[in-house]
Amino acid sequence: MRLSRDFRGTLVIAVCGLAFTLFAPEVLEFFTIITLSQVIGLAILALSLALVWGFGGILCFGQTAFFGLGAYAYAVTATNIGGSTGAILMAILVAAAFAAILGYFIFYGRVSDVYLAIITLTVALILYSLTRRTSGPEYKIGNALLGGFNGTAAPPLNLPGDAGTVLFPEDTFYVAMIALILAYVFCCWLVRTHFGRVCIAIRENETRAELLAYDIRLYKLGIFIIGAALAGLGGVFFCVGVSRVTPDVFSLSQAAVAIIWVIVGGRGTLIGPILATFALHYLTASLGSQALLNANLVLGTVLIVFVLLVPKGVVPSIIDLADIRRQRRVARSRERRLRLRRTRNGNETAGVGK
Amino acid sequence: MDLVVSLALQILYGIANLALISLGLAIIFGMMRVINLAHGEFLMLGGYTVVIATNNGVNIWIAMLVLAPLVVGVIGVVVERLLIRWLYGRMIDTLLATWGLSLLIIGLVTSIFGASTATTISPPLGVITIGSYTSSGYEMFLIVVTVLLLVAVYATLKLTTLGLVARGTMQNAEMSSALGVSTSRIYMITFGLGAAVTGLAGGLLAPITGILPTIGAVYIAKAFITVISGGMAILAGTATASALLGGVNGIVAFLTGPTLGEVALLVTAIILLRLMPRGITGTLFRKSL
Amino acid sequence: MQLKRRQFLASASAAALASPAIIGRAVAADGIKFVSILDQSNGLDIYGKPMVETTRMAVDEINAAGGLLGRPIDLKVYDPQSSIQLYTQFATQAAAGDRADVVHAGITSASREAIRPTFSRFRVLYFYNVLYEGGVCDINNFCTGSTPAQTVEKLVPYTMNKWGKKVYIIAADYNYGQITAQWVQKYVRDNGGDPVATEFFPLDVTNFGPTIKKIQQAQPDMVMSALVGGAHVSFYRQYAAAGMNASIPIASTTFGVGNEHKLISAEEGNGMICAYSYFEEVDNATNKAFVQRFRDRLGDDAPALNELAARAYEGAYIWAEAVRQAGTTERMAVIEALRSGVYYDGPSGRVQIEPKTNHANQNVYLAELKDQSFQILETYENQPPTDTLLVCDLVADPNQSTFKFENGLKAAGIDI
Amino acid sequence: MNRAEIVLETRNLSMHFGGVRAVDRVDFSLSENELRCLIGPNGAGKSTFFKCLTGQLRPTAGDVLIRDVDVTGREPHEIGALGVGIKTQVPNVFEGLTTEENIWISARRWHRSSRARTLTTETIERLQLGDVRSEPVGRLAHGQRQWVELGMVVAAEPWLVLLDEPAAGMTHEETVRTAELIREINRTATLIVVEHDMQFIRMISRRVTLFHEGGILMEDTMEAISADARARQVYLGHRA
Repeated sequence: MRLSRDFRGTLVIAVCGLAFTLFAPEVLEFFTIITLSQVIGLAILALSLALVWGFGGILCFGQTAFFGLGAYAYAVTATNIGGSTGAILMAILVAAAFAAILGYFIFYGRVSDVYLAIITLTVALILYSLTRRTSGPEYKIGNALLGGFNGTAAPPLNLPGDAGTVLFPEDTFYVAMIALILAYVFCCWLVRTHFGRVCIAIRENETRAELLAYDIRLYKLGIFIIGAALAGLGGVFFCVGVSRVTPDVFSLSQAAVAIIWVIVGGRGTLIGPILATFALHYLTASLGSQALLNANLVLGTVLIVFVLLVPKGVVPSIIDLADIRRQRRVARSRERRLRLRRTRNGNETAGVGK
Repeated sequence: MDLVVSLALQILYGIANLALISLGLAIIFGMMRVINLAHGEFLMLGGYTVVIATNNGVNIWIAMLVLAPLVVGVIGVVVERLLIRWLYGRMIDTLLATWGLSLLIIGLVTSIFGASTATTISPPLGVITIGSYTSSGYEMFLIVVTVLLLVAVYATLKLTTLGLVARGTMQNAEMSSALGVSTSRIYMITFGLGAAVTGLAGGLLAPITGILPTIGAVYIAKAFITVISGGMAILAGTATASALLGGVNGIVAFLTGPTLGEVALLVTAIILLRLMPRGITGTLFRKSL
Repeated sequence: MQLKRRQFLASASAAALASPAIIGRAVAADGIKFVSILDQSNGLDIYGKPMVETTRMAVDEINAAGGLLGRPIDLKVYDPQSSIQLYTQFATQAAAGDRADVVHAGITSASREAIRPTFSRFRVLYFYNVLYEGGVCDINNFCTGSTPAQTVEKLVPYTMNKWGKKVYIIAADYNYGQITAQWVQKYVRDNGGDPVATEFFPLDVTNFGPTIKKIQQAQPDMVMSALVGGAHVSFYRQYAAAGMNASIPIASTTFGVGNEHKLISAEEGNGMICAYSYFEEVDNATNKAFVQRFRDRLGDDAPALNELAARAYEGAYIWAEAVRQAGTTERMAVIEALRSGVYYDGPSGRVQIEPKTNHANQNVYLAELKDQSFQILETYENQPPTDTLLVCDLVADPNQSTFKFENGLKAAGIDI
Repeated sequence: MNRAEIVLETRNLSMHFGGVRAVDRVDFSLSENELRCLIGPNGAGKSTFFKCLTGQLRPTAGDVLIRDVDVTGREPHEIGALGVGIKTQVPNVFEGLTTEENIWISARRWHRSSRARTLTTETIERLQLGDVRSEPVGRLAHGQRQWVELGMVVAAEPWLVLLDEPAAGMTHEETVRTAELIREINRTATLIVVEHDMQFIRMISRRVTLFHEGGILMEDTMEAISADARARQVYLGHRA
């Protein structure tokens, strides 16, 4: 198997990420570092969708449901217990548990395709409506007032076991970056395990996977829950970066941009959607700092041009380009081999098809 | 008793409203498998057409019934030729492209007309009195128009070549494209038609809704959920899903409040899709249009 | 926790001093940095765009008159595109990157609460110029908009006198709507009336049919609306379509700040009564000149002016006045100047900072809508923010930096 | 037939679609180590019958028993988990994965990683797919794809194998090779093969079941069926 070569790429990317983590605070401005934590949270969301959709073949339009639940679970838990470590675990747990229930409902009901997309989106929209409804004083979990439309404050991260020591923004950036890198390496590892390969096989052909005695419902549920847990983790860093969580995390546009990061980055890759998140966020933010053009006008044009010119997404297109060059090389060497064999066959006059 | 009649009419209007905002989307999705995320903006454009036209002295009926579908239909054809036709069979890519389109339209309208545009129109047709209750005559008119529109689309599907291809596509998308039906032209007309129906809906809603460049976002999710819940059959799907979801929404909203009304609509859609994983017409009324 | 926070602040400023930013600061010495963060695209642009225009106008005027302390004002405008996340980002950028001397920012309370801690942390003076539910108590944050006690207190008795004592309340389902509805209920009861029902609407509801039926069933004397945003404009249209505006009149504390009165026709809106601390039609010389300058500036594209737009303009001027009095842009000196009773006689009349709350004493106007413009009925001068005063005293304790939903509720006399 | 040897049995099995009785009250049994062919004209119900056995369809009535266990209405993966290898009529492969990965996925279902790898290599050699080992299956020729699918069935080392038209669309040479392979599989497993191609059936079969109008018309050797007047009418009548 080609495991080792594939994984080398992963490690190279991880090392690049680590290098960025170490040098970014030296090179970038302080406010950029502070801002990056929230973008990293979004990147983890994109990664989770890249896993669930790109590898599991599950078009989860409402991946933001888990992202938002993670963010809310973190904010509420951290406000109540005063520390962030338990709250992070809680966020992951809540997102995963919710996905387990929803996934059971969906996959064991054999809902798939665009119908699945709409169910998950609808779930996110229900959470959007419900959280926006919580502006009354009666919506209080422990000490945390949910705050409806205005949302609720998300406490900063602190040292594990020492709730009094709040992390500096640089440290939060380090923690978020390392979480992103670990999540990325984890996903790369996961898709190469037996479990991951079966998920890919299911994406390719459900019937065949079933006939090979794999319970596809279980595998889909599994990757769905893992994706949700990751999205929940992303929600934590996002709300810590923003210092607040509002119902907007469940909105239609948030759900749509998550899908768009994956399309732009390329389905079937894990690094593509992460890079796309950073790039598109940078674009959006730049548009907000200028007064010449309407932000939507530019963003819309970029997306349209993109889908027409780079339909497969950035990373797969780059891989394709590299592949074409490699194939030319391979073709040349194969031709040489064939020529060799033909001369040998000519000598032996052996049977062909056998 | 007056309340019951009046409320029944109100719920009927809620259903018609849902069907009206969903029908154009159902045509485009059902026949072309294109997920049009710019659907809300098509509705908005219909409304804007009416506002701009009436501000310039055009009769409101002409603006609503003629100009709105015409303008948005032409925009639809242009969009199909320039953008959508490159993306057939790539359902997911249409998602990205039409999302981009929706942002572009919002951006364009905002850049041209500003964040809001003053209007002078108000709903024609006065008030209907039922006992001690009053209802809007215009809303009753919209119920009638919605029914007529459904009938017109039914006739188109049943009696024209376009309809024949449409039914073929609905039953077996691969087959009809494999048969090499001149899909290009048919698709262009279909998309234009879907856009025109959407524009008409947007125009008709103009006198009773707020019209802003960003208002499309309010409709898109609801229209989508209705269409998908309905399943593949354009008319039966839209009609049954609108009736179910609109009915639930109206009743719950009256009994409890608007938030729970919205939530009830969404929950109904989820339960429905769990019980009928291919939408209503994927399980019932399979042979219908 | 306390120690660490101080360390962080020290490290933040140390980083600033140690980095190349020190050069940036030297260059910027001749311009005063004024940053504005307001939504100019997506849903909230109906509020944000006019505010940005008047902010630009104020800064241009001050610069044309020779600037402040002999220095020009550099205005930097960000568009957070109705996204809380971009608010936080631009606030950080304004504070740590642009090293702003003052930031005027935020439309929704959600956005204000997302960025307020950032400005406290980086010690950057922060103005919020929007009418809101009240309850912010923060030495670093000046809230110049009107709060429910200022407007509702006048609007409710006036309209009840005029129309009757049974009031049906409808409001947007978020904090502003919830708290405003509480205030309305309180004042209706205080004036011997009956708040028959209160209903809240998600911001994206467009079909108000069921509610209109309920209003018909309840037969109130009037409807009090605190609906917000583009989707909710539909209510007024459907209400008129059902013929209701002829029989049961509407009063509102929100209608018009997004220029909604231009989005519905004359016959749909006529007769509605609203209360704000500013209307374009306010009758004084300063306002007439202000409106004229605004029209000259933007020509036919000029949007209608409302409290938000006027207060963004006046907010800039109050700050400028305080800087003049302090003789410096240094934050604490400007804050002290502001709290020493600085006032500005602007288009809306006198706006003066109230030192216990950092809110504003301001005029309140009652007006009736006629043919898409407001006609002033009553003027109440120099109204204090009595709601926030109930829960906030920065004179006694200047170290406060809170906004709690509870503050607003407590202000409304509701215990939780 | 000895009762203990029966590995697969249907009792009164029926599958109706609306008013159409695609399979109607079929009693069928299969003994250990048999290689049984199901034949019949189009629409005779053999494919529907096959799908009822594999769990792809839930029968309207009747039972399916595998080694005396009632498996009626179970999911395909549950049938597969009993050690049943299944190949469907339409080639069902993982198009985007390589030949090697396709077969590995099957082997890995039953074995630990190292054994699965050995088994994969063995299977690839056995099916002579070495040249296309690293090609995505989507790019292979039709016959090769059929073999990849057969490879997946074989790699799972099933004791009961159900094949639906394994030689469809193959060249003569490929068909011969496939027949060889099926006889080889039969050394360790019991088989049911649904097939159209009479020549192919002659190459492999011992006992044949002839389906007609949703039921079993007769069950005998190929020679006997070829000689039978009714059978010939069914086929000729259909062909005409």
